[in-house]
Amino acid sequence: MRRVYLDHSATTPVDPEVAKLMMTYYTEKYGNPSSVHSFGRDAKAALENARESVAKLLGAQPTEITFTSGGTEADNLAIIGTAEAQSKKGKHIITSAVEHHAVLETCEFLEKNGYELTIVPVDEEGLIAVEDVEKAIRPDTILITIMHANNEVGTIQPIAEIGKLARDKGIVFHVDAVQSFGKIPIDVVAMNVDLMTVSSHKIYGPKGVGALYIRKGVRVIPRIYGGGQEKKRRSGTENTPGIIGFGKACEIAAQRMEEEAAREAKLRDKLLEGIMEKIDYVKLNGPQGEKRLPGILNVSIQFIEGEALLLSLDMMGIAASSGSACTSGSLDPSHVLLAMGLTHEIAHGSLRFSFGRQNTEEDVDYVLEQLPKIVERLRMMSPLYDQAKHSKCSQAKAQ
Amino acid sequence: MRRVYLDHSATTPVDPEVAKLMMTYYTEKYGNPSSVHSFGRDAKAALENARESVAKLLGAQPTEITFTSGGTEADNLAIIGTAEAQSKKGKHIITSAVEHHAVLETCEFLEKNGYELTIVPVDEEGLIAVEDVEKAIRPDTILITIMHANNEVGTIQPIAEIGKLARDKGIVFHVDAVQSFGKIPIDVVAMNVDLMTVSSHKIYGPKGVGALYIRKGVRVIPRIYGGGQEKKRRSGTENTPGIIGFGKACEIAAQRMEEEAAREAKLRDKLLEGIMEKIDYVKLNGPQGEKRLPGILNVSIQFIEGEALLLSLDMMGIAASSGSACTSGSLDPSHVLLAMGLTHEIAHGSLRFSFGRQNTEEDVDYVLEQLPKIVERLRMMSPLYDQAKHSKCSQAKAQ
Amino acid sequence: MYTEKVMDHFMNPRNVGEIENPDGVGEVGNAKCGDIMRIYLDVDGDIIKDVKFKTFGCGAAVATSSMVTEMVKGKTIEEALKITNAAVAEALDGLPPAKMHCSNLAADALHEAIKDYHQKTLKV
Ligand SMILES: Cc1ncc(COP(=O)(O)O)c(C=O)c1O
Ligand SMILES: Cc1ncc(COP(=O)(O)O)c(C=O)c1O
Ligand code: FES
Ligand code: FES
Repeated sequence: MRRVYLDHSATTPVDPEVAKLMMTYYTEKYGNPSSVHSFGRDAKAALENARESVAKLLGAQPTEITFTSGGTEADNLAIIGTAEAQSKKGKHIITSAVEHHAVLETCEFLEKNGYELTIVPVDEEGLIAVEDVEKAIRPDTILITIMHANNEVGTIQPIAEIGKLARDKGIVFHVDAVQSFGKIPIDVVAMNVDLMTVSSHKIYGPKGVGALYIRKGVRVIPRIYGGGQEKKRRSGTENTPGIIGFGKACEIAAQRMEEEAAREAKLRDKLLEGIMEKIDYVKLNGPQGEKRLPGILNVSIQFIEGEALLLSLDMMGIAASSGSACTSGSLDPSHVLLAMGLTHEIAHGSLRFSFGRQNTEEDVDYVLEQLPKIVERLRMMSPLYDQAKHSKCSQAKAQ
Repeated sequence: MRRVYLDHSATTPVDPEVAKLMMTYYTEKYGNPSSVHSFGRDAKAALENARESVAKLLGAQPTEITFTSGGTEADNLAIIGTAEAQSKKGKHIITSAVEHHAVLETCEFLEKNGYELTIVPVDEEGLIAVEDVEKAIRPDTILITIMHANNEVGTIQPIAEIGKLARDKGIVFHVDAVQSFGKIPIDVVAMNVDLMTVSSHKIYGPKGVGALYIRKGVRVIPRIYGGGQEKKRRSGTENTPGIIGFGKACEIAAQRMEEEAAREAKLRDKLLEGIMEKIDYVKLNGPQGEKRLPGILNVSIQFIEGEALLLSLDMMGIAASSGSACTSGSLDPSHVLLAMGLTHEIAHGSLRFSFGRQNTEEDVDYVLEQLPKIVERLRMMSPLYDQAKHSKCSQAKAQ
Repeated sequence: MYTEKVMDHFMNPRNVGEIENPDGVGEVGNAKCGDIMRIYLDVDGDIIKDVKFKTFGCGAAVATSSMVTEMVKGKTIEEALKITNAAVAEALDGLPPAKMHCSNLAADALHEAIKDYHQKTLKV
């Protein structure tokens, strides 16, 4: 059976070149970078080399990069670390309704511990209004944390404008750029960012590695204490092979970004057009065109439930994801789709296809061949579809 | 040139079988374990399989294992997580003078934040007296954190006895077992342990992976918030390839432990004997025999400084480590050696050789061939050695 | 995640559809995830002669619907009333812990349908 992986926003395969490089550091150059001997020095040099590659893709200086175990840890370090560093100044934090759980849950943890939270809304395309952020600012606001691009619908936020606002008011500005990093250009300086989270496994690097950009002069209280690695910002024996793999993945991403973005956008548009043509009662979630990531397509297929769709697609070898409550193990469907004003039912039937380097036109053709059949089968079972069809018929008759 | 790696307590190479398995999960079975589709399910199954392997080597249940990014993070989670969970009950913590920085610095962080610390001493072999722990217990003691085996000198602490004490008094007991795990038998139940830290890169697994054993019913406040992975104890996309590698490393360690311990102990003893025979003014640090890890040898070579020794050994292809202040970047030499009563000078000249699977008798012969020459050369430069020789001569004359 | 039996009932659900002029209809919505299930009964004497379902829900919801229809077909009303959520889950060789509430959906819809049948027959 054909296997089509369309879940690159969840995670990507490791690039073969990256994997090969990592192997060397697992089995041959395995020294601890803190060690004085040549094994240690080799590891240390490669580690610093990787730091440069990550910095370069952000427009940052290598000394401004702190490696972590992933995007989630970097988000926690940025948010709690800033809250603790600034708690004398104030305890008010601004974030948005469509952040990743790594940001939202962390903010809510702080809320339970005496901080105050303002969550700015989004419009029906998932977009934050700069004015809403401005209005939310108070004298005791110490942190604004807004994501660059959304992981479910791909909406790109007006980061530079929000950054300017924050900089003018002297408020620390953190950006979760896990989804945009390596996919679209980033320049932390032009974007007025103080802290930025990135993650390796979304850009064909290994899982379990991420980084936090900490602008020179910005203070963040560490979360992990020990041997004082990463300039005391994050202790623990460095995951050198992982970090080196991440660095390599950044180099490759830098080379391929422009071409790949165009290629994926074309595949995405082809898939969207095909779905719209072949299936009725479908809604595109998120904006069209420039304001979204090239590789993400999110649609709601009405009257059916996301997990049922995913399982059926999976039986045909197609891997996608959904914002349905039934897939998340939580009680509510995607908070992102709800924040965009979708009803529970429509949010339930959401499907996210996220493209990656190995995807081809044939993959899209295959999905367009399978998906309509699956939708038909599931709608046959759905009590909601009947109703809709009947009301449509009666509407038609009434005209 | 021959290369002899004798720094396995700092880190180990990844076992080739482990590395091979990881490759599969980097490049083929790369799904996110939270995903519904087959890529995700494959990853999830392998992840849970690894959890079983880790649990087995500890005598624990799989549900009691929480994966982290390493030993340091696990120590932080155990210590801060317990402190926060128990802060209503009390704020007193007991630890020892010879803990790893991941424990000591974390305890000191808590001390700065309103907790109180009692640091129990060790004897000249690095051993903690159970009575000292008992004496340190107060009504408001909420946590005892003591390492199983020391990373610098290899001393094994009386964990089961301390555990019994803690259990009787209802105090949470955390054990940093990073150095002993996979090297000597561990049974968390028999040892009365509530929390235990282990790390992958010390047992031929990958760096950047560790685990915390959390006994069923023991509450630990999480440190990283987000997607709710690891039963909400530790959020963040799981480092599946790393964790799977760790699991495999545990399986291999379980198979080889007994034989390998005996083999390394023999190599260690051969090296010690050779050094004692060929070099004067040498002191063994740590206990002899049963009360130490099989693979660690720590000696102080008087009148010379550790970093100079390490660099010279490195020139001859030999990788070791030292408790010298000059290697650590801090002002003081090893806190462990100082706690054992060594003077600054003697601690400075300490050398740790830590053995691993690839080491052979020939490696030991090679060190015994090179080390005396290096020591002689460095002592020629040392003003202290002259004095010692002279005083010895005059002593001899005086007799 | 799901057992083979769950996947079988999900991919090849038994008794999907509607019954015209049913003797009983039960509809439940799951407060937890907002899903909906409808069960139709055709009763002859005291025997459930035919049963059909329609479900808007996850794989487990579809599979439990399918399973419950299979379990009650040919049974008496009294026997059908004895079918519990746990029995449905068990018949599918178990459900993931997070999905146990989906089995409630199926048994509840059945019980609603029987209630509806009783009300209708009482009226006659
Ligand atoms: C927007 C966003 N932030 C944070 C994360 C968390 O990063 P990680 O998976 O490296 O923990 C993710 C991915 O899961 C994400 O998409
Ligand atoms: C005793 C001890 N505890 C904790 C650690 C820290 O573990 P990790 O290197 O996985 O962060 C180490 C090793 O560095 C250690 O030897
Ligand atoms: S119907 Fe939502 S979890 Fe089953
Ligand atoms: S003598 Fe140079 S650091 Fe110690």
